[in-house]
Amino acid sequence: MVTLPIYMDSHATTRLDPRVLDAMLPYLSEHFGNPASRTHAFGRKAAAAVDAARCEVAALIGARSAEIVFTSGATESNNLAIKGIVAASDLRPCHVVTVITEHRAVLDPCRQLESNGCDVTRLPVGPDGLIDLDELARAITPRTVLVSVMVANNEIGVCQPIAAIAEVAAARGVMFHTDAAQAVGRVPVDVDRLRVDLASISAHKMHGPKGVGALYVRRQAQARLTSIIDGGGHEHGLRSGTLNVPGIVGFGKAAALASAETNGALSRIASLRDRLWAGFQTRLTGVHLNGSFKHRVPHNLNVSFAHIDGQALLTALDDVAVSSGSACASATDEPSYVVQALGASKQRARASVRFGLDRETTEAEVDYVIDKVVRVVTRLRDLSPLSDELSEVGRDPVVEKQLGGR
Amino acid sequence: MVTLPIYMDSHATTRLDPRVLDAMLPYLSEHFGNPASRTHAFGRKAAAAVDAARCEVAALIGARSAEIVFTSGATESNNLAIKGIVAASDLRPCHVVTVITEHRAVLDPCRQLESNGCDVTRLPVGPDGLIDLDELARAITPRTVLVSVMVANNEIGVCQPIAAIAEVAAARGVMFHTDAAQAVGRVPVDVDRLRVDLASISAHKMHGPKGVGALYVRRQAQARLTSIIDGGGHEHGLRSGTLNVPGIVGFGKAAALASAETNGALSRIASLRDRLWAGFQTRLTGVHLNGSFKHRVPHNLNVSFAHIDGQALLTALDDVAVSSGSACASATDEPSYVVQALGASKQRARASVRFGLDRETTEAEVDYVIDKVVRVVTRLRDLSPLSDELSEVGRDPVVEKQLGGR
Amino acid sequence: MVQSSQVNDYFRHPRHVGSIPADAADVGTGRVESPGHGDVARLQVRVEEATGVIQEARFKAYGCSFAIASASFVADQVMGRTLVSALTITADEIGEKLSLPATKQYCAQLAYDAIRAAIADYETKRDAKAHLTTEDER
Amino acid sequence: MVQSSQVNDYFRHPRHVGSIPADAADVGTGRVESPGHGDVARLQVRVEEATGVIQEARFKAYGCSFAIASASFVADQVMGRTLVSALTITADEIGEKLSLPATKQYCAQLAYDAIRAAIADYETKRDAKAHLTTEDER
Ligand SMILES: Cc1ncc(COP(=O)(O)O)c(C=O)c1O
Ligand SMILES: Cc1ncc(COP(=O)(O)O)c(C=O)c1O
Repeated sequence: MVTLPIYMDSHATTRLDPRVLDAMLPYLSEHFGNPASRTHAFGRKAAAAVDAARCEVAALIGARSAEIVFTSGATESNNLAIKGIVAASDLRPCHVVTVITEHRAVLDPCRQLESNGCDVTRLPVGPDGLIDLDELARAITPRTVLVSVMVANNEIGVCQPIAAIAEVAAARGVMFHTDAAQAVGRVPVDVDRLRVDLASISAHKMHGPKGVGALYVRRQAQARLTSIIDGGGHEHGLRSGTLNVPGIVGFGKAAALASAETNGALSRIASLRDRLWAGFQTRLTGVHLNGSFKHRVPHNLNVSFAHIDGQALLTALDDVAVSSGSACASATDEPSYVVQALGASKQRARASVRFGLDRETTEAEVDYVIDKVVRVVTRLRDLSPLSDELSEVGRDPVVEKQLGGR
Repeated sequence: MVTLPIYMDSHATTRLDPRVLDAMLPYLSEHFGNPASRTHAFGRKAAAAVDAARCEVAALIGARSAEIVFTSGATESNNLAIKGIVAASDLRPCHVVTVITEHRAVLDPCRQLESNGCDVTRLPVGPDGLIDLDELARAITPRTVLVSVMVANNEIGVCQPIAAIAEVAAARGVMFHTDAAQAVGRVPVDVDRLRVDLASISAHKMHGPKGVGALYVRRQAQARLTSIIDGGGHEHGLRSGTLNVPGIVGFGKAAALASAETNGALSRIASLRDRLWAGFQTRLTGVHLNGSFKHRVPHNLNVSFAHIDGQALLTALDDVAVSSGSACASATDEPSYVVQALGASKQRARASVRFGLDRETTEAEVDYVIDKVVRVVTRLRDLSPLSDELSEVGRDPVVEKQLGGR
Repeated sequence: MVQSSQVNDYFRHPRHVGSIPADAADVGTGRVESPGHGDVARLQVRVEEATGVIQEARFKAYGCSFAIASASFVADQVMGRTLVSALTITADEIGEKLSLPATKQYCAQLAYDAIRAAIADYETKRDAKAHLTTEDER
Repeated sequence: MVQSSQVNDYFRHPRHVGSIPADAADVGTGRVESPGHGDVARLQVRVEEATGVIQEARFKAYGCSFAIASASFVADQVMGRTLVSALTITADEIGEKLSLPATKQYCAQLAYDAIRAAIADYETKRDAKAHLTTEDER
C-alpha cells in the first residue's frame, strides 16, 4: 500500500518531520520574543531556545556550540564561507580551489569572486565523480586561501574523500570549507575527525524547516572570516539579523532526531536504494549509473535511461516526484553539468534522473517506483526514434556519442 | 483585566498572528516541496504559494510582484541594498549618504563599505530626530551612488520626510533606499508615491514570522544591484537559496492582514499611545519625550525618566516587557546612540525607555503599564542619589549635564 | 515549466506513434534535430499520388514533453490534408495551438521542420519516379 | 544580561536605603561614580567612635540593577563590622558573592570604592575632631 504521489526527491528538500513541527509550534505562538531582547522574559525564553538548538546542531557534527553560526540556509553559508574567507585575506589576488561538480551555491560565489579579480581553480572529476588528490595538491599555490569541496554531491550523491582533502589543505596551511548540505543529518559527519575548518549545513535537507541553516566555523577560523551580512553583531559578529527562532528550534530538533536515528536508518535506506537499482537493471536495458556506486550516500541513485529525455520521463511519472539533471525547470535547458563532468555526453546527461530516498521511504514505494519507471521508460522508448536507430540497445546501454544524423 | 506579562516591545518583534500561523501550517506539513522543483506537484504547489505571497507583499507597498526580492529579513535586505548598489557601481571610490540615527543594519554595512574605501556621510539630526533636507542636498556629490534614510526609527519612532528625501535624491540622479522595517505593515507606505528605489521590509515586525523579509527593488533599479548571496539565481538572480516557503506564506498572510487592518488600527493605537504619554506626564515629574511627537509612528513612545537608569527600570518592570535605549543587553553598555544623537546627555540616553504598542494592545494594558511604571520610577528615584542632589526635579526634568561630582 | 493541457494531452496520449516502411515509394520520411537542444523528431507521411492527400502519418520523437507533443500534434494535423495545405502550417501556429512557453518554441520549430522534411523526401522520391517513368516512355 | 538570584534579591528588596545627616560628626559619607559608566553610589556609615564599629549604614545608588544591588549588598555587609574589618571587603569578593557577570564587575568596584570613601570621610572628620580636641587640650 502506498500513498500517492510518492516523494523521492530528498536532495531538493525533505518533508518536515511532525516532531520538528511540534517543537517549533510554541515558538510560532506564545514564545514569540526576540532573543536579542535580554531585558524581558519573552526575549530570554527565545534566547534559551536558540542556545539549546545551537547545542543540538553542534552535537550532530561534533562541534562546540560557539562554532555554529546560524544562517538562512546552506546557500548563504557557502557564500559566507567563500566570500568571507577571501574578504578577510590580505593576499591580492588570492586563489580558491574548488571542483567542477560543486553546487551552484559554491560555483556562483566563486564566479562572483573571479569577476572581482580572485583566481579560481575548478578541479575536474573522473568518471566516478571523484577528484584526484594529487591534482588538488598541485592546484594549491602560495596564494591559495581556501579549498572548498563538498561532502556529498547533490545530483549524483558521490562522496569526496574529505579527510584526505582536509589533510592536503592543512599541510599547505590553507583553510578548508566543505558544503555538507547533502550529508549532514543523513550520514555521520564529524568536523573534528574530518578536520574541516568550515562546513555548510541546511535544515530542510534533514527533515527540518526551510530558511535556516548554519555555517560551522572552527574556533581558530573565526578571526579569518569576514561577515557578509552586518548589522548588530549577532552570531559573534559573523551574521547579523534577528534570529529565526522557530526555524532554529526546528533545526535543533531535526538535528537531535538525526543524531538519534541516522545510524539506524543508514543501512535500511541503502538497501532500499539497492533494491531500486536492482529493479531497473533487471527489468530494463540501457540503464547507466552516473558516478561511483561505492563512494555514494545511501539515499542517492542517479541513472540515465538511454534514448529518452529526463524531463519527459519526469513529466510522465506524474505520481512519483523525482528530479532530472536536465534542469528543465530553468530557462536554459542545459543538461546537468555534473553528469557531463563525468565525461558523459549531453544526451546521457539529459537522460539522467535522480532518485532521492530518505528515512520515510518504504519498500512498497520503491517497488511502485520501479514498476512505474519501467512502464514509462518503455513507453517513451517506443516513442523514441533513437531506439530504432541504434540496433543493439542492450549492448551499448548509453548513447555516448552525439547523434549528428544517421 | 490584563494577562501578564504585558508585551509592549513591538519594535523588537511582534506576536505571530494566529491567522498567519494557520496560513503557514499546510506548508509546514503536507506541502513541503521546494518551489524550484517545477517538475513535480510538490514543487509546483510550493511555487504557487510563493507567487501568491509575493503578490500580497507587493500589494501592501504598492509594488509589482516582480519587484519583491525575498530575503531572510530586513538586516539582509539592508545589506543587499547598500552593498549591492555600491558593488554594481563603476564609481571608485563611491559615496553613500545615510543618517546617524539609522539602525545598525544600515550603519554596519556602511562601516564595512568604508573599510573597503567607500566614503560615507552620516547626516546629523535635530533635537526632533529629523534630518535637514538642505544638508542632505549639500552632502550629495557626483560620486554619490546611494542615499539611505529609514522611514521610521526603531528607537524613537520618528518618521523622516521620505518623499522629500526621494525627490532630492532623484533630482541628483542618485538611488534612494529606505529601511522601512518599522513602518511597513503599521503605517501606510507606498513605494510609488514615495518614489523610493529600494525598500527593506521585515515580516516579524508586522505579526509575521521571523527569518523572512523582502527588499523592494524598483524595476529600473534591478540592473543596478549586485547580489550578495549567489547560487542558482533565485529571485531574478538577486538572492539565491532555497526559498523559506512557510515563512514567505506567513509573510504574505501578514501583509494581507496589514493591508486590511492597518488603517483601522492606526488611530486606535495612536490614542492608546497618547493615553500612555498623558499618564506619565500627569503622574510623574521629570519625564522627557525623545524626538518629535508629531513626526512619529503611532505605536512608539520613547521617554527618559530623569535620575534613573533604563536597565534598572526594565528589570524592575518584571511583568511588562519594554526595552531601553541603554542597550544593556550588549556587552558594551553604551547608552542609545539614537537618543544621544538628539543632543541628549549620556544620562538622558541611559534613562530612555521605549514603549512599542501594536494592534493587540488594549486600554487595560496601557493603564496597567502607567501604574506600574509610575510605581517603579518612584521607587527607583527614592533609591537614586541624583534625585536628592538636584534640588528641583520638576523644573529641569532631565539631567542634561554629566554629574562630574557635586 | 508549466505545460498546457494541450501539451499534456498530446504527450500522454500521443496520436500516430510509429513507423512505416521508409523505402515505400509513397512514403516521405523527415528526420530533424533541433540544433543546440538535440531533440529529434521523425515524421512519416504516406501520400496518395493522384490527389496529393496525406493518407497516413506516423511520428517518433526524442526530447522533452513539449517536443513529443509537438511532433504528435503535427502528425495529427497533416492527416487527410493535401501536401500544399500541410505546408501552410507554420511554427507559430503550432506554438499557439499548443500554448507553448517562449522557451519551448523551438519544439514547434522542430515539428514544423519535420513536416517540410517529410514532404520534401516524398517529393524527391516522386520526382525521381516521374523522371524514370518519363525515360521509360521515351 | 542574566542576573543572579542574589542580585535580583538585593535589587528588588534593597536593604538600608536612605540618607543620614552627612554633617553629623559620627557619619562618614562616600559618593563615588564609575568612570565611563556613570553609575553613582552613595554609602553612609555611622560609627561608634570608641569601638570603631559601624552602627548604621545607608545607601543610595543610581545605575543598573547590578550597581544598585552591589551598593545595597555592601551596606548590608558593613553593618556591625569594625572599620578595619569593613576595609577587608574586596571588589572580587562582592562580585563573587553576587555572582556578577564579568561585564558587571565594575559595579562591585563601585560599591567597594563607596566603602573606602565613606570610611575615609568618617576618618577625616574624626581626625579633624581629634586634632581640634588635641588643640583644646593644649
Ligand atoms: C550541496 C548543496 N549545497 C547547497 C545547497 C543550498 O542550500 P539551501 O537550500 O539551504 O539554500 C543545496 C540544496 O539546495 C545543496 O544540495
Ligand atoms: C529599522 C530596522 N531595520 C532593520 C531591522 C532588522 O530587521 P530583521 O530583524 O528582519 O533582521 C530592524 C529590526 O531589528 C529595524 O527595526
